[in-house]
Amino acid sequence: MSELTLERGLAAFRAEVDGPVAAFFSSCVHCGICASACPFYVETGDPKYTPILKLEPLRLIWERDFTLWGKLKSLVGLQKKVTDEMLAEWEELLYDSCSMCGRCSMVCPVGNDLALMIRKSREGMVQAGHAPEGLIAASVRAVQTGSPMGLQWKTLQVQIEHVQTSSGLQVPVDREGAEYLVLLSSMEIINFPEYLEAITKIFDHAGVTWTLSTDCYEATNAGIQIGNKDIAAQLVERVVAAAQKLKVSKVISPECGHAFTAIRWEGPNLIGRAYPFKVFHIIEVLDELRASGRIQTEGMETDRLSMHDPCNLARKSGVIQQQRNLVNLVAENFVDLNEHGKFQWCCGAGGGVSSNERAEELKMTAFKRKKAQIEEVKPDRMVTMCATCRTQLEEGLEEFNMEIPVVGLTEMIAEHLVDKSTSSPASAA
Amino acid sequence: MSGSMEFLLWTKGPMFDIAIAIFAIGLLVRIAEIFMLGRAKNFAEPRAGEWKPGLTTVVTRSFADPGTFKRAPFNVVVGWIWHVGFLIALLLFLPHIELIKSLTGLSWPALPNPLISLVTAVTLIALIATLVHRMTHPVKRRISTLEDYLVWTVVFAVVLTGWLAYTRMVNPYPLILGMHILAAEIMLIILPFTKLTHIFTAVIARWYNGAAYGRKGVQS
Amino acid sequence: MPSLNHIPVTLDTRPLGDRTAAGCLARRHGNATPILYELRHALDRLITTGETTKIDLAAMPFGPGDLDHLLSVLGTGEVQASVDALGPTRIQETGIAGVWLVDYLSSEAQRLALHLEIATVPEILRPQPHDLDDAIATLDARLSAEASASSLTS
Amino acid sequence: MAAPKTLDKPIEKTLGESLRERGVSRRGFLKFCAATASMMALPPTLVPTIAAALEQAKRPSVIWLSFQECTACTESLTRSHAPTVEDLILDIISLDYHHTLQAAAGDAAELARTQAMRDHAGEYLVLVDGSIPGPDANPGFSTVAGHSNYDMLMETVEHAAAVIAIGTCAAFGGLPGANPNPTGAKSVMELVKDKPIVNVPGCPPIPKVITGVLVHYLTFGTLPELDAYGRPLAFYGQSIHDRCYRRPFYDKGDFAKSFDDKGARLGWCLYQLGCKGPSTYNACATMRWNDGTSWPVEAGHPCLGCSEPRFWDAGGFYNPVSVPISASGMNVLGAAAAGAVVGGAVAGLSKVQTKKAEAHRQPVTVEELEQKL
Repeated sequence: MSELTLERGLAAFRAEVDGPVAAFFSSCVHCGICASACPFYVETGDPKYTPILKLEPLRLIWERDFTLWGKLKSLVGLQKKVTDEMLAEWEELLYDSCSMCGRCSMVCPVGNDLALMIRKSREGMVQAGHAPEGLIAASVRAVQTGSPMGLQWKTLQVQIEHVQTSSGLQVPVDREGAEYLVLLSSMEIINFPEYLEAITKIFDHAGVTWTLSTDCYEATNAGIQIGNKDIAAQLVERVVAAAQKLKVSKVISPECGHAFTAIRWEGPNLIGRAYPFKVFHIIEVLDELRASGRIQTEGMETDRLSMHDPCNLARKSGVIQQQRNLVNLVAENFVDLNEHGKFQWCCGAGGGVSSNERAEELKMTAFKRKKAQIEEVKPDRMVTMCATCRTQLEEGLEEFNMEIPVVGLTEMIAEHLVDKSTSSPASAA
Repeated sequence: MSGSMEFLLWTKGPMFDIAIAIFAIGLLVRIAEIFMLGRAKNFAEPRAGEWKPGLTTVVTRSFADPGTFKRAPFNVVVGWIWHVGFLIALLLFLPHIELIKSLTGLSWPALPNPLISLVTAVTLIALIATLVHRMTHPVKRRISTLEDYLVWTVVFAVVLTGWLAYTRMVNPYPLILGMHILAAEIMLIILPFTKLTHIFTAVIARWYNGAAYGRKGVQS
Repeated sequence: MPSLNHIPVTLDTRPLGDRTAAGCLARRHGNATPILYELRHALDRLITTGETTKIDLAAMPFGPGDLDHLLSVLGTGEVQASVDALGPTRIQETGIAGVWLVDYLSSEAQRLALHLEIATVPEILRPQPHDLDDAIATLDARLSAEASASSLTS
Repeated sequence: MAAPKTLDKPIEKTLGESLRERGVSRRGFLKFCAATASMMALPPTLVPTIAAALEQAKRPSVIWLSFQECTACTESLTRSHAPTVEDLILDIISLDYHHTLQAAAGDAAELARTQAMRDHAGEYLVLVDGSIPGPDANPGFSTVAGHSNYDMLMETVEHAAAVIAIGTCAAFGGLPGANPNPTGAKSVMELVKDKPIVNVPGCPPIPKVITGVLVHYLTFGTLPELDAYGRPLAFYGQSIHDRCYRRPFYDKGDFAKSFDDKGARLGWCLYQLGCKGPSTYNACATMRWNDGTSWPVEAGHPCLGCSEPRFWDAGGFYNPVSVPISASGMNVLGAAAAGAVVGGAVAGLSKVQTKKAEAHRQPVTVEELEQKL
């Protein structure tokens, strides 16, 4: 039976080297500015968490195999090799201390896209057998059960029934020819069932046709987090198959950061072809409905609200203004964090860090950066639109005894919809 | 017979040809390596084009965002000072313009020499500051390699010998001028094989970065 | 080597009278000023310690007009003298007392050296010590010649 | 300075005596010393020292050898406009052999040379102008009275007190030694290794510099202090650029761009027109030419750098000092073209390697992942 080895790892690293990688490594001047953009370095002060240092294995492979200079150095035995020991050491740097938030990619003076190279490095790490257990387990479960948390349709079925009861609305399932296929994340199904109820209400309100799919209800992609194309592609193919089966023209990614980038940006490249449908984040859809006047709201939140931009949504996908349009629709006292949008700070849980039990402590340390940002603005509540971010914010704020509730933007919009039917109750508990 | 004038003529003659050849070949190999690797076709539906955001990033990445400026002011300010100082001395000092003109036929007006001298002196101080920073800041100390110190030494030697030659503080002049030219030639020779390549590849790197993010709707 | 065409020469076809000779437009190059400061220090030394100074103007990197400028600033004083030894030497007191212009010329009126001398009296005007030694002997000889001549005639 | 060499031929008078014999007064002698100090580029404060030394100085015997030369050096020395102090010096030295100047010809001339060598063995000065085809060159390339230059030089310097190489050819090989140097021309210092040598380069040297070196020897009985190229520091210690009256324009950035532009007429710096002043060490800027009348830069022409080694091979006269000798746009283009070819080839290899790497990359299966749990 085949197994994951250093050789396979090195081959996988090599397969990831492309023009941008070569340009990036050629350009690095070791200025160290990336460290100042990384919450893991800023909050620990440990220089080993400097982003560019995390890329040393990939850099060595690029230099050794893709540069004339490296080949000459190899001839005289001066070129350092990547060893199993090295990769074992780098496992913590590439997984536990990096949420792939991409903030370093925004500040590097020579323009290096470090987050992209972390993503590429993880391909090699998986094949060399140096991925964290938590992520391996999630990947296995995702492929075997359809969900990284191992949850099954029957769990979702219970939630659907609950939503239908409380809202009095029908949750469409496997409805062929609907406009939108809605995907969810495990986190939403288990921790934030109010999300499903919120979109049910909003779509009903706006007259949007949509459906869930029993074949594929999860948009999360453990393959992206662990950094393996093969697993990731299998998971993307399920979405594509479900969308095609139901003949939808649009697919909505849930309020989950990596799920969105996985299906929106990486997906077509993982399967090697363009989709026959368009992919949207729920926030994009809601803002479009708002812009076209299909969402009518009433009442305003009056407390001081601030917002956490999920990295995958804002910095890595360009959805920045939409959530502000939406929050301003229903809140009159909204204030942005000082560094937001493409320069926002990561909550510390992304990029698979939250699925990696070993990284628990680092994850909380990195959160201190977010905490400091929140303390500057002193909001009464935080709004966000990513289940992982939301969980991390809630846990972190609790850990540091800050009494600031965290709410999902979609639910907040749903709460303010103009009541069209007198029969429906206000909201679920 | 080998004295300072013979040394100068060697640096202006055969050594210059060698340096230019190694530089040109090395750099083109380097750039060809990058472009031949290329990028895989991207099937994801773009939000925006690549060229404009790519070119914008090439320019805007020269300026730090306010947060970075606040958190790494030394890097930003001193880095700027010495880069700008180096470029002014390189491109606006009359003897350098004459050199460029002899190679390319292109020329432009020069700055007065004493101004160049002042700028060079400031550049030298800034370079020393970067070295101290590299040896003391925990991140920079950790990520620095032998190459970083080698490149610093060569760059510093180029600026220092140039300044000493201009101020004529070393006698005989052909010796210090020859040392300056040799230092510049060493810089040219190592350029394609060290991080000095960033002079040329940073433009490419910034473009790739700006294009990748711009495609997704973010001006990086 | 560049070809002849690369030498930046162009043909000036204007009539001779319209041309300006090189250097004619630039009368001064500012190289006289440091000498004037040097003179000031030398005068100071002369007054306080009696030390004399000589400045060799031939060794100065003067451009066209610099020497004229220097001399015009110094001006002309009251004393003129000439020494006839190995050709003429012309001494001119400048308008600054104690600053002398000493022009050493050959018998063909070719300049051998041009000095500024900061002294109460330029050295060459003073009798030389050996000449003074010889002076008494010469005078004695002439006195005795005078005496013998008068004794002969008496 | 080395200890003065005593010149002990009893028949010789001291310089002071011979001047007084000519009716030169003590004021005249003082004047002579002032002119001498000026000529040696020594400060006037040294006049008393010079006077004291000259009182005691004696006539040295001089043998002047001319090899592969153009006689400009001799012309420079002898064509000074009027009898000046240089002539006095020439009167005082005993120029026993100079085949251009001496009246004797043929065997008599050669006899004068061997006679002087015998009479003044160990004391005479040898002045050389012109370069010498080296010992490996065809001796017939340049001969005097049937002797190859090389043989004559080596024979004459054998008992010399010192050798003074006059002009760039003798000092550094000069024009005959320029690429491709068909006669295998060498400088004096490349051939003579066991004698003190003073180089007085220039094409030609300033006449006062030639006599200045002789006067120094005459006055102090020693050779002047020299730089790394054997040139007297008194004359070659500072560069043309450092003593140039146009230097302030260089500092201000005012440059003539052609020979007839405003800058040229205003007497601006000639750097861009190829002035080699910055790297040339000579006394032109202060001693000037034609009895102090002017010098090339004052006349509006850049310094050619004629007193420096290999000045004929140092690139175009009208190329600035900073311009490389041989590189041109074509060289750079050539290198770039080669770079493109090599670069393409190497990068092509890399591309092949990437394809190979992709082929080698095995897909990961869940089973493989499970093994790691």
